[in-house]
Amino acid sequence: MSIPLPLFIAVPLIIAFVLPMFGRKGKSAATALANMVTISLLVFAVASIGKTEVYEIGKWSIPLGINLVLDGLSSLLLLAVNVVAAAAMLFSVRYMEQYTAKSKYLSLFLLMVAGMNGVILSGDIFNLFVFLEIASLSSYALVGFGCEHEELEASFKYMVLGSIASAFILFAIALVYGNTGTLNMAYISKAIADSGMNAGLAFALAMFMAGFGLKAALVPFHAWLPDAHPSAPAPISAMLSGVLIKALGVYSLARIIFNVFGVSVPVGWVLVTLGVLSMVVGVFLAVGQWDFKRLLAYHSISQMGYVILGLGIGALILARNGRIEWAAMAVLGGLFHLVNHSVFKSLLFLTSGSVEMSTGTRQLKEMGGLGEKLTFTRATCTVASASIAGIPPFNGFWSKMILVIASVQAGFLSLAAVTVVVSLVTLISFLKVQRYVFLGELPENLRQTKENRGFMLVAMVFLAGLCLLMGALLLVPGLKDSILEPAVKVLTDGLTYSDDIIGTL
Amino acid sequence: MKGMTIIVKTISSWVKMLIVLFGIYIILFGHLTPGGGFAGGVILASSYVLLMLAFGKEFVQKDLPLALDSKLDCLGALLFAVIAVLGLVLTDRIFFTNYLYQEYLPGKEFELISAGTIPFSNIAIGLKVGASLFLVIFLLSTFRRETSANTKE
Amino acid sequence: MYIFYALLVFMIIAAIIAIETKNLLSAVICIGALGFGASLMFLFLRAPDIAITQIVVEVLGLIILIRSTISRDLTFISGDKEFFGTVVSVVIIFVIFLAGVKVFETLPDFGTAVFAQVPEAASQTYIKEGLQSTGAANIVSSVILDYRAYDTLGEATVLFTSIIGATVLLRKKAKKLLEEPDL
Amino acid sequence: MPYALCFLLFMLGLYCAVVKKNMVKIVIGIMVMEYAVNLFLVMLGFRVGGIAPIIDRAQYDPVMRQVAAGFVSSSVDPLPQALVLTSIVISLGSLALMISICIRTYEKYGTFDITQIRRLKG
Repeated sequence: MSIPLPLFIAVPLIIAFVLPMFGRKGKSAATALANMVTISLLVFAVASIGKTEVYEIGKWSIPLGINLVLDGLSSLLLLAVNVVAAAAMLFSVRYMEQYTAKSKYLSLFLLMVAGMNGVILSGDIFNLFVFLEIASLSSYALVGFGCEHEELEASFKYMVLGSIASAFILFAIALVYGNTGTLNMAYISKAIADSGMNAGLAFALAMFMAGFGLKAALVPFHAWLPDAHPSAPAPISAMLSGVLIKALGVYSLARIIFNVFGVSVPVGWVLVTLGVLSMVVGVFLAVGQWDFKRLLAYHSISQMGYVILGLGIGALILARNGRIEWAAMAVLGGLFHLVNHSVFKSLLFLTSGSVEMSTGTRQLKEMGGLGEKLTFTRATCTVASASIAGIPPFNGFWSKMILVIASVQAGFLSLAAVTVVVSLVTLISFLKVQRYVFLGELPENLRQTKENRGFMLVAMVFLAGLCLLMGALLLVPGLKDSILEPAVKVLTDGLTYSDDIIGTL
Repeated sequence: MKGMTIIVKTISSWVKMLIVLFGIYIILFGHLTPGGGFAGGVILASSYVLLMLAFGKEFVQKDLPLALDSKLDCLGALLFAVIAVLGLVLTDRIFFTNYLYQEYLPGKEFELISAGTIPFSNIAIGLKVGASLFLVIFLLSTFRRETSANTKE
Repeated sequence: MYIFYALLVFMIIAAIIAIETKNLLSAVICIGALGFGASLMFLFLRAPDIAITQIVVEVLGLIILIRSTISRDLTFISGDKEFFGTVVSVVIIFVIFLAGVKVFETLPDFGTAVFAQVPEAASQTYIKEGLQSTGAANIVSSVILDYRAYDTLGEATVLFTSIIGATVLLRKKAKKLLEEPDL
Repeated sequence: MPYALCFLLFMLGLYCAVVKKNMVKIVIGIMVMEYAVNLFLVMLGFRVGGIAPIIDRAQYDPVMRQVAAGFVSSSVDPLPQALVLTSIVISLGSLALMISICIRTYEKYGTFDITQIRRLKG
């Protein structure tokens, strides 16, 4: 039986509206309810794999009403979002006992998930903006959740840049409406294909790229991320770094460029440049960090560069009418790395949260020798570090390998070299983490450290297991054909998106 | 803060009723005339804000306790979402369809009860917006007082 | 038509004063003027719904700004010292502006609505069939609560999110020990 | 031309949000940007000599269930107006959240000047 698409949004929304009424007495009931929601969303996401569906809200046919679109790309992103959300929510059960107002936290968390699901499923550009705002506003509040000096400062910075990004996106939407007279993405795409690009649309595209680039923290626009992501509570850092920048930034950017405006050579070069800049700048800033979470945040910038690089190479090949298999290879690398990154980066943030909760510090220099105290955390952290550095059996290796192969195939040998070098620097940086956190001498004040087990451990082991097993997504043909290939096909097919959607009427 | 002078207090307690009535009118007739749930909700909130400015915070607290206000906020949002989800249940699994119009509530054009779910959505939004905006203004104002009390100590 | 130019110029002047004045209170009052200018503009653009909403939102927004921020800090702010950074930003913004001005030539002229030139535009249908298919005589109402009601659910959720966010950020005590009961 | 003036307003807001060092000023800049976008959207739907998209009894034929042709040919575009209503609410919500971050920060640092609010490096 198929699941009605609005449930992806309606279920978390309704529960989020109910949760604040629970107050402090019903805290455990609220926690249980919120966990049930995220787990059932995960079940919905798994059940919707391999389906394509266009759902028209309120019986109005497009372009009169708003439609929800489930295709390969959106089901891949839904899967990533809801896997990480389920793990982070499970982690929050104990971790968020350090803070007050837990039921409001749960409500904001669910609102963020609903916002992301709404962005991913929406087929209407203004509706995408509205849900993007829901996810952004809840993330601003969650970054400042601790109400300490740094957290408020980071939250303000994030909110200012985020609001500017939103204003840019809305202005671009207005320009597109002024040129095409419609808001439905399929119809916009059709109108652009009919009339061709003009200066107004090109400017709108530039504004979209600036706006979504800010949300995705690509390098010239990355200033907020290294402050905001470490300041949030650990499960929220995992959500922000793991999926929020992807759902709001990369997914929307890819959808707009590939499916609505259509790829072109300059856009491809812009993407490749942004990708390389993010990779290199992010990783070199990360190496010098001594704050555990801040280091992870800089790596997020760097790893997002890989994703954008893959998409950019794909766009270049498509725009030059090159071989479609090569483009598909590059896009596959980008998307697969996106999913892998969401799993291992959220795992890394959860382990950093576990370490912080046990030791009370995030400074690498104050730790050491924790390997014997935090055995499980150490194991999961090692798995995640190996993944992000691209060591063979783990998932990060496969996606990086595909990216290297794709750039060699497309003739960008230098890009392939950059990819490998950045990967090596990443490895060095995570060796440093291992060295300072888990090896070496145990400081006197950390002798009493105890590991937090229970739900936190379940969440981390779940994600670590995924890190190990996700190579199968690529290697097992059945899984590859049902999960990754449809997503790649959505992007490489480009403008047929509009025909597909209008054709289903 | 104890509030303002007796003149302001007397006048604002009369004006408050007018503002509330105007807000309700704007909400109920939103589908026929300019206005609607959002504008009406803001007007409702502003009537309480007026009371708060004139009489001070304690007076408004008695009239509309904060806990009740935040419950009303959740309730309004929930009501609107439920109106939407009922579409999934009552009709052929269509989210947000106007299931009342022409089927359960006939009504003629230009009459108060005419546009199916639209007036009900307006009421839900008005409730939600009014409660939440008053809540946020109240919180922002009281927060200031607590901090200034802290600095005095 | 001149009324639009007059109002726009008024709004731009108000914005410049709001941005450049050193007195925060007058900056906020200028924002109020800007908002009322916008509200009048909406009225002349034949958008009474938005005019009403804009004016009430303006009042509440000003109350929020004045009550919670202005009386807090010094109302006078000292000048911005980073001259170089300011110049660079001004140049960049000016370049974007010049690039943007060209762009508006691609839009239909002001006063000849977009939807009138696109035959299959959704707005045509809203105007023609809005009343009989939703029953609301106010077409804007029928769009926000029926055709695009899903957006309105999103909008209500945005407001809900920001209120929950504000209550969370303004709570008295944020961190506690693990065993301590929630206050 | 009116569009260009509107864009100028947008850019003024951007300038204020990027350059100014006072938190309240930054908030004001973002508000100006949002006003400009709202105005731009509504201006896109305007017709010279148009009427508001609200039907009154005289323009509706209840027997044929049809709207008078005069209304159809002169009503302004209702869709951008609906979008702007949504976007005004969104700006109000983000204003409230931003102000609450501001005053909580003020409580911690005792100032609205962001050059003095610098605990985070870079």
